[in-house]
Amino acid sequence: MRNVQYREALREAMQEEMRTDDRIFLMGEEVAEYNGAYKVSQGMVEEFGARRIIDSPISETGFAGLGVGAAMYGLRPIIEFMSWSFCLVAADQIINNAPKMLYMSGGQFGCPAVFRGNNGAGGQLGSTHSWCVESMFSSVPGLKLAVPSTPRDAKGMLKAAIRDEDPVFYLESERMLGMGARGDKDFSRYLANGKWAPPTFEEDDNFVIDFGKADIKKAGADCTIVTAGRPVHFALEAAEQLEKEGIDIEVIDVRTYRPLDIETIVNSVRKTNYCVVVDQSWPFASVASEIASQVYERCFDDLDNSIIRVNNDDVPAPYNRTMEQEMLPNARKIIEAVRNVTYNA
Amino acid sequence: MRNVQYREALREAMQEEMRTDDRIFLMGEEVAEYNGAYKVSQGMVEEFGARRIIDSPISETGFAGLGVGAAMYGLRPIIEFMSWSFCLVAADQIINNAPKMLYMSGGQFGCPAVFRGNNGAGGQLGSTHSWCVESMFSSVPGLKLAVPSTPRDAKGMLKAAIRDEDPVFYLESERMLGMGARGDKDFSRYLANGKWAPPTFEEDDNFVIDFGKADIKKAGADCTIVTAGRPVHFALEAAEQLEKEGIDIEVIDVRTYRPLDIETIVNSVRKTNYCVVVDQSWPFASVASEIASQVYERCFDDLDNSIIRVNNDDVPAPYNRTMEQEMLPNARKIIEAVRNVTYNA
Amino acid sequence: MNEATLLLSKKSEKTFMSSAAQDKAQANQIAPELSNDKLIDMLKSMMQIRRFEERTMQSYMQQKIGGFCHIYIGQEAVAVGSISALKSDDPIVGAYRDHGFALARGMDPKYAMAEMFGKVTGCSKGKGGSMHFFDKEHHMYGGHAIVGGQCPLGTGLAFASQYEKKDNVTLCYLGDGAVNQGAFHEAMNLAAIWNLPIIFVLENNSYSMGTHINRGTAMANDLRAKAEAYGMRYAECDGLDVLDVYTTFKREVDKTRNAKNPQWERGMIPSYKREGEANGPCFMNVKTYRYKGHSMSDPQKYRAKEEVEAKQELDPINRLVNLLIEKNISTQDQIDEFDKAAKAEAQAAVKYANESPDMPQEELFTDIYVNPYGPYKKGELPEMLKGKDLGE
Amino acid sequence: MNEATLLLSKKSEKTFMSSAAQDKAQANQIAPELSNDKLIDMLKSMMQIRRFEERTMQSYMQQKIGGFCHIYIGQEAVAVGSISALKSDDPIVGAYRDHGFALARGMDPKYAMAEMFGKVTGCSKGKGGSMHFFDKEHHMYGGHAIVGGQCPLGTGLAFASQYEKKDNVTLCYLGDGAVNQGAFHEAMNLAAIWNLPIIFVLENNSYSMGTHINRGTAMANDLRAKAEAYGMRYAECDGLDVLDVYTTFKREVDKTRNAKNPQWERGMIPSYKREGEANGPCFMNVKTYRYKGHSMSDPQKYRAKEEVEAKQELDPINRLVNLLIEKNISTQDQIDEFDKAAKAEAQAAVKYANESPDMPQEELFTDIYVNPYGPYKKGELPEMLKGKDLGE
Ligand SMILES: Cc1ncc(C[n+]2csc(CCOP(=O)(O)OP(=O)(O)O)c2C)c(N)n1
Ligand SMILES: Cc1ncc(C[n+]2csc(CCOP(=O)(O)OP(=O)(O)O)c2C)c(N)n1
Ligand SMILES: [Mg+2]
Ligand SMILES: [Mg+2]
Repeated sequence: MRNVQYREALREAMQEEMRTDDRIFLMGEEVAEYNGAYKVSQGMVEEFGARRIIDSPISETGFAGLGVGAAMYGLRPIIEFMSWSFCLVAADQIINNAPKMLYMSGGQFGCPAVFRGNNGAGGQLGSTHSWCVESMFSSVPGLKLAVPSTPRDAKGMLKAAIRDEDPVFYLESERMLGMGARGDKDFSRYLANGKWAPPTFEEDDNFVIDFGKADIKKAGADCTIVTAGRPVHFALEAAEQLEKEGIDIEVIDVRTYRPLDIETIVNSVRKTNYCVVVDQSWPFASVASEIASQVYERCFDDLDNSIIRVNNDDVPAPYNRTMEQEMLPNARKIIEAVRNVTYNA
Repeated sequence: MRNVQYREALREAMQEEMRTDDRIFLMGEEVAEYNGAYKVSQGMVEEFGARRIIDSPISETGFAGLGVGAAMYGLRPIIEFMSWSFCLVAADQIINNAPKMLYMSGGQFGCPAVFRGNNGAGGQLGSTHSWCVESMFSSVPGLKLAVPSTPRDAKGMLKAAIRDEDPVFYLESERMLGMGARGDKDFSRYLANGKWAPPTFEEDDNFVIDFGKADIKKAGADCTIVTAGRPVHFALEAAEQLEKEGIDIEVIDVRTYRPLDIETIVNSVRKTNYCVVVDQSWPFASVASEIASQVYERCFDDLDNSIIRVNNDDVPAPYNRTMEQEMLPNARKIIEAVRNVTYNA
Repeated sequence: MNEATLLLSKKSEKTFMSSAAQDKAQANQIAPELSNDKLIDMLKSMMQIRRFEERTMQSYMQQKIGGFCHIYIGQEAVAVGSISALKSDDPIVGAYRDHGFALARGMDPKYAMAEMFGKVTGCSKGKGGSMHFFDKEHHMYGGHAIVGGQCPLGTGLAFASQYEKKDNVTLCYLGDGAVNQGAFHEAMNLAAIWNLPIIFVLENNSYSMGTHINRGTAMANDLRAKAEAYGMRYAECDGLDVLDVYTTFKREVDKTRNAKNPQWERGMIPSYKREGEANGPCFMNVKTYRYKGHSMSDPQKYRAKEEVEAKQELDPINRLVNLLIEKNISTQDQIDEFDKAAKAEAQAAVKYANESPDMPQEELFTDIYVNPYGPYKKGELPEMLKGKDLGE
Repeated sequence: MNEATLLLSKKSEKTFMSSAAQDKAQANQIAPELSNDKLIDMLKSMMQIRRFEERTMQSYMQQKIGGFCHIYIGQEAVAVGSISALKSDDPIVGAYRDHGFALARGMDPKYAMAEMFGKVTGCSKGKGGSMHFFDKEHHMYGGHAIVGGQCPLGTGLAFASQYEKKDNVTLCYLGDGAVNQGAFHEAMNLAAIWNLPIIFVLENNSYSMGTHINRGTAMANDLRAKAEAYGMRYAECDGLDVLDVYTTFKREVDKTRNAKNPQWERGMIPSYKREGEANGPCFMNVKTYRYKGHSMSDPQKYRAKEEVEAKQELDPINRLVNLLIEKNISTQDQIDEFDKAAKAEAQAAVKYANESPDMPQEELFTDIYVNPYGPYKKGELPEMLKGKDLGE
């Protein structure tokens, strides 16, 4: 196991795939000469040249649509959005074109492109820059949507995304890019067995994590927490504290909302009989609503209490530091939710 | 009660409001000289002139954003999208700007604009043109979202929308525009008491239907169907048939997803103990998921069975006529759902 | 069915060209690269489209076809002239008014008609409809229904062939209404800064639905300025004259074909000039006209009958017919034969479409993912492509 | 804090202008409309911004300020010169690099600083931050963080004042990176076809983050072509020379002020000319430079230190200082006083911000709806606007 930052894991995934497949290119704002606004693509233009690592102007509709067209032609574009919060200017290309092309063409032209970038609040960036796209976009058939939570997942799933023949929305997080190196709390205690960091190069350079497989980040008997992305860490933090209260949490990282591995979730809830769903987007018509609905449908007789959803507050993101933190899902809210849901246990 | 088409009801609402408030203007593609692509604004440029009824080029980002700016200034724009399916090219303006402006400006600049147009499948228009926006957009705090189902609601709620100081997404339906005149089945039997058509001019020209009030389109004791917009009619059709089987349906038209009148829904479910949610958008992370989740949360002990959601199939819209019908929610699917949900009654 | 717009011997007195048009036609030097066979192919191709579209209208009236249906009649010379100037593997992509360029590119009309009938034998298996014809064999990357949305796709195709170091040119068709969409401008700029091998083909029929171009588009009377804004080559041609279209495209396609991206060299800071690059992208303003309404449901109150009639006097098919007869390249009898064949083919397409099986229920869940999961299934290739070499 | 870029008597030997710059400054005719008082006001306003921004940087380093923070140093003449040419109720709107035009428009620095400190006393109550300054009293319709997104808003403001038959002119500021966004082009076209009273002010500092304008924008070396594409008046000025900015804006604002919409007359089919309309919208290319990084976190590897230094030689504040002294409009002593005042004001702003109460928890749910429901509450006006006449 290596000590690899989340951002490095993303970079390694792209590099390794690009070395073996010339059809892959990376395009986005500042990805080449600037080495990436968040240094994800650092050094890549040196290795692959300006033909394959391409600085684009601030024209998301243009270059996201270019990615769709290039993918139809047979290339394997990786399109970086500096932030998913900016992707609305390209919404028509990524929502109306990418996921529907295969269908509308009767199976002739697919869209094997990866759209990736930071999702959710960065840090005090204000309302337009700090929201999450998973709830809006995972509702669209034809695309796949992944929200990796650890350096290991970030690498293995991005490799899967690049190899996938379908359009993949890959949601990273500015707040996690430095994880694995910056001295952030890492949950290796829970994440044993290679759940945190990628294996060493020698071990297996080509490990790929398939889409549609939820990962039990921590096994537990008393209550299931279902989540993905950054909140996985809040859930683990909550689990750590709740352990002290004698509540043994199972943390399920769904990893991909589309496909959603509902079986793993349902099996867990059938075991624990309690469920909390944590999702970093706005609550209304969210991925949390979806998971809750599906769990109710499948586990109606297994649930010993109703499910509690922990979401971003139903407000635009404020700039103020404290209030931004207040608005986001966090360990405190999760702990409260678990206590409330299991009070009758 | 007058025999008024849904499209005429929309037009009357705009005309009446425009006559008393010069700040209101209507802008969109073909709204003036062409009399509206769907004749909603027929004759309006004659009455109000080219200053207030404005044909715009095919620049949704441009004119939707213009609407936001004009609203900040103090006007009351009505922005027509020929179809909500096209609005993605303007997504940034309507999702990142309109609903967040008041917040980001600390309460200084609101956005009293109405964005309106056809929502959902028209008739064989293919995948990019035939989807519903309610699930994606009602997730965003700062906007209000209405889906009127009858000529009466179309008129009274549009007047409310125009008067509202907040941005309103107003979702009409190409398939309902002719309702009330075209010999479509009307459900006046259920919709007595002025629930179908607007009152006569003499009676009350200025009736307004407030947002956030669900309407019990048909009262019933055995099972609650929660829905809005065009599927209200499918639900009523289903109710009519189920009556023959002795199942007495309560049809709740939520009318606005944001604000959502969950109380009326919850009260109904507490009475019937069964619930089916019908929504014309894709199932995943949909308004149906939201309503189901909220009902479970509030009525966990009242429900005698889990909820069934009836949605659009989880596929892009096909062109083929039969398959398009097959994909949409319809009376048959609702009847099945009700039978399945109440089988243990 | 109104067939009066096409020159046939039986109606020859009615369809003789106006003398102004005749002058123009005579002024045409038949391009040296154009063999007589190719001229006749172009005529046949235009006739094929015209007769096909007449059947489309008829079938629409009979409610065999649904949805929005945009008829190409009047614009035939644009698709035929431009595509005749391409290599067979040059990609094309365009808007929803796509019947013309699909047929001109070589799609068998029966698959086109079957598509509109919603049949599984259609080019897009009945899933796309009139606005979404696709044909992988013929490098036809689709009709696209969101105005302007095809422009970034076009740059993607051009980008890809340049990336692969192939010498293809992409044609990206768009209507005059699309010029007001941001997507068009972003695509133009990307094409310019990376010097992509693409021609943006403006099918300028003066109207977007009921809106005259001057009402919605600044500088509609001088569209060269739009190309200059991107330092892109500009050209224009008479879209009612297939020879003018062909020769203009031939010239510009050849220039565009060698477009190289200067920014492949790191650190390169490009400069630009108004007239664009000889070996770079191009914005082509093709002045054309649609005889029919915007779509099948358009009452056309925004233009005078006389305006339409005046344009019909310049009918592109009639003009080519006259020229071919005049230059003794063909005879009226021969032309009547071609027309009979075109009509027969259109009729056969309807028959094929009628007799084809409907889209089966299972197809609702196929072709959504290439690597499917859960409820989704992998789809079969459309009938049209079975056994075809798709170069994969 | 690097203060070397501002001319002060103690450092006068270091900050004397290069002779090239001096020539240019002397070439300036001081505009006749410009009273000495107004000149001095412009100087003070630029100094206010410079000193404010120095404190902003300092406070950012001290982590009092978070998020993205874009410093206006170097560009002061743009905001000050342009806004000095406006009537007090002319609307302005711009991008996230908004400190300069907020202050130039009259916002009290203490509310600006408090905003960045996330305090409830901030101009946007701590909800907007550095990128989202708003000031209703001063007709400042916000800084906006989505590149290009403010352009349609600008047309909306111009549309609205025209609709209301007022004679206002809207200034819509944008960075050179925004020129590649579709929103900009759609806004330009709408402004042109409806002849809206708006000036699109390109704050052309040659870089969008690390990308040189020529790499991302076709025709960057001849931006007049972008205006011509919309038949819009074009003008340019030296954004490092506040007098050139002022006089150019004065001229163009006056022309723009009378813009009438020809399409208010039904059936009117407009025509266009490349140079635009004397009484219509304008695209203004202001050549400026930012001394600091794109935002506080930019390592600036994309440009040479010498490039920055060369521009600093042309410092807009220094140039005005020299001119005022030379023309005996002011003295070095006076100028030092102004500077002292500017510094004191900036410091006071920090103090105010520091001492202000944090944004309280309840504010999370206010200002989301004007007509609130459920969990939402109506908000109070910001401190800044209390007791102000907002013309409502
Ligand atoms: C973004 C978007 N807005 C609106 C529409 C509706 N619409 C379809 S075609 C059309 C007119 C387009 O005119 P033009 O581009 O000139 O093409 P033509 O029909 O003349 O071929 C409009 C407004 C759409 N499809 N997409
Ligand atoms: C649509 C969008 N894409 C990307 C960004 C990220 N971003 C913020 S500022 C910026 C550079 C803008 O440069 P320019 O317009 O020249 O303005 P300047 O910073 O020079 O004032 C970028 C890429 C954004 N905010 N919005
Ligand atoms: Mg047109
Ligand atoms: Mg810049």
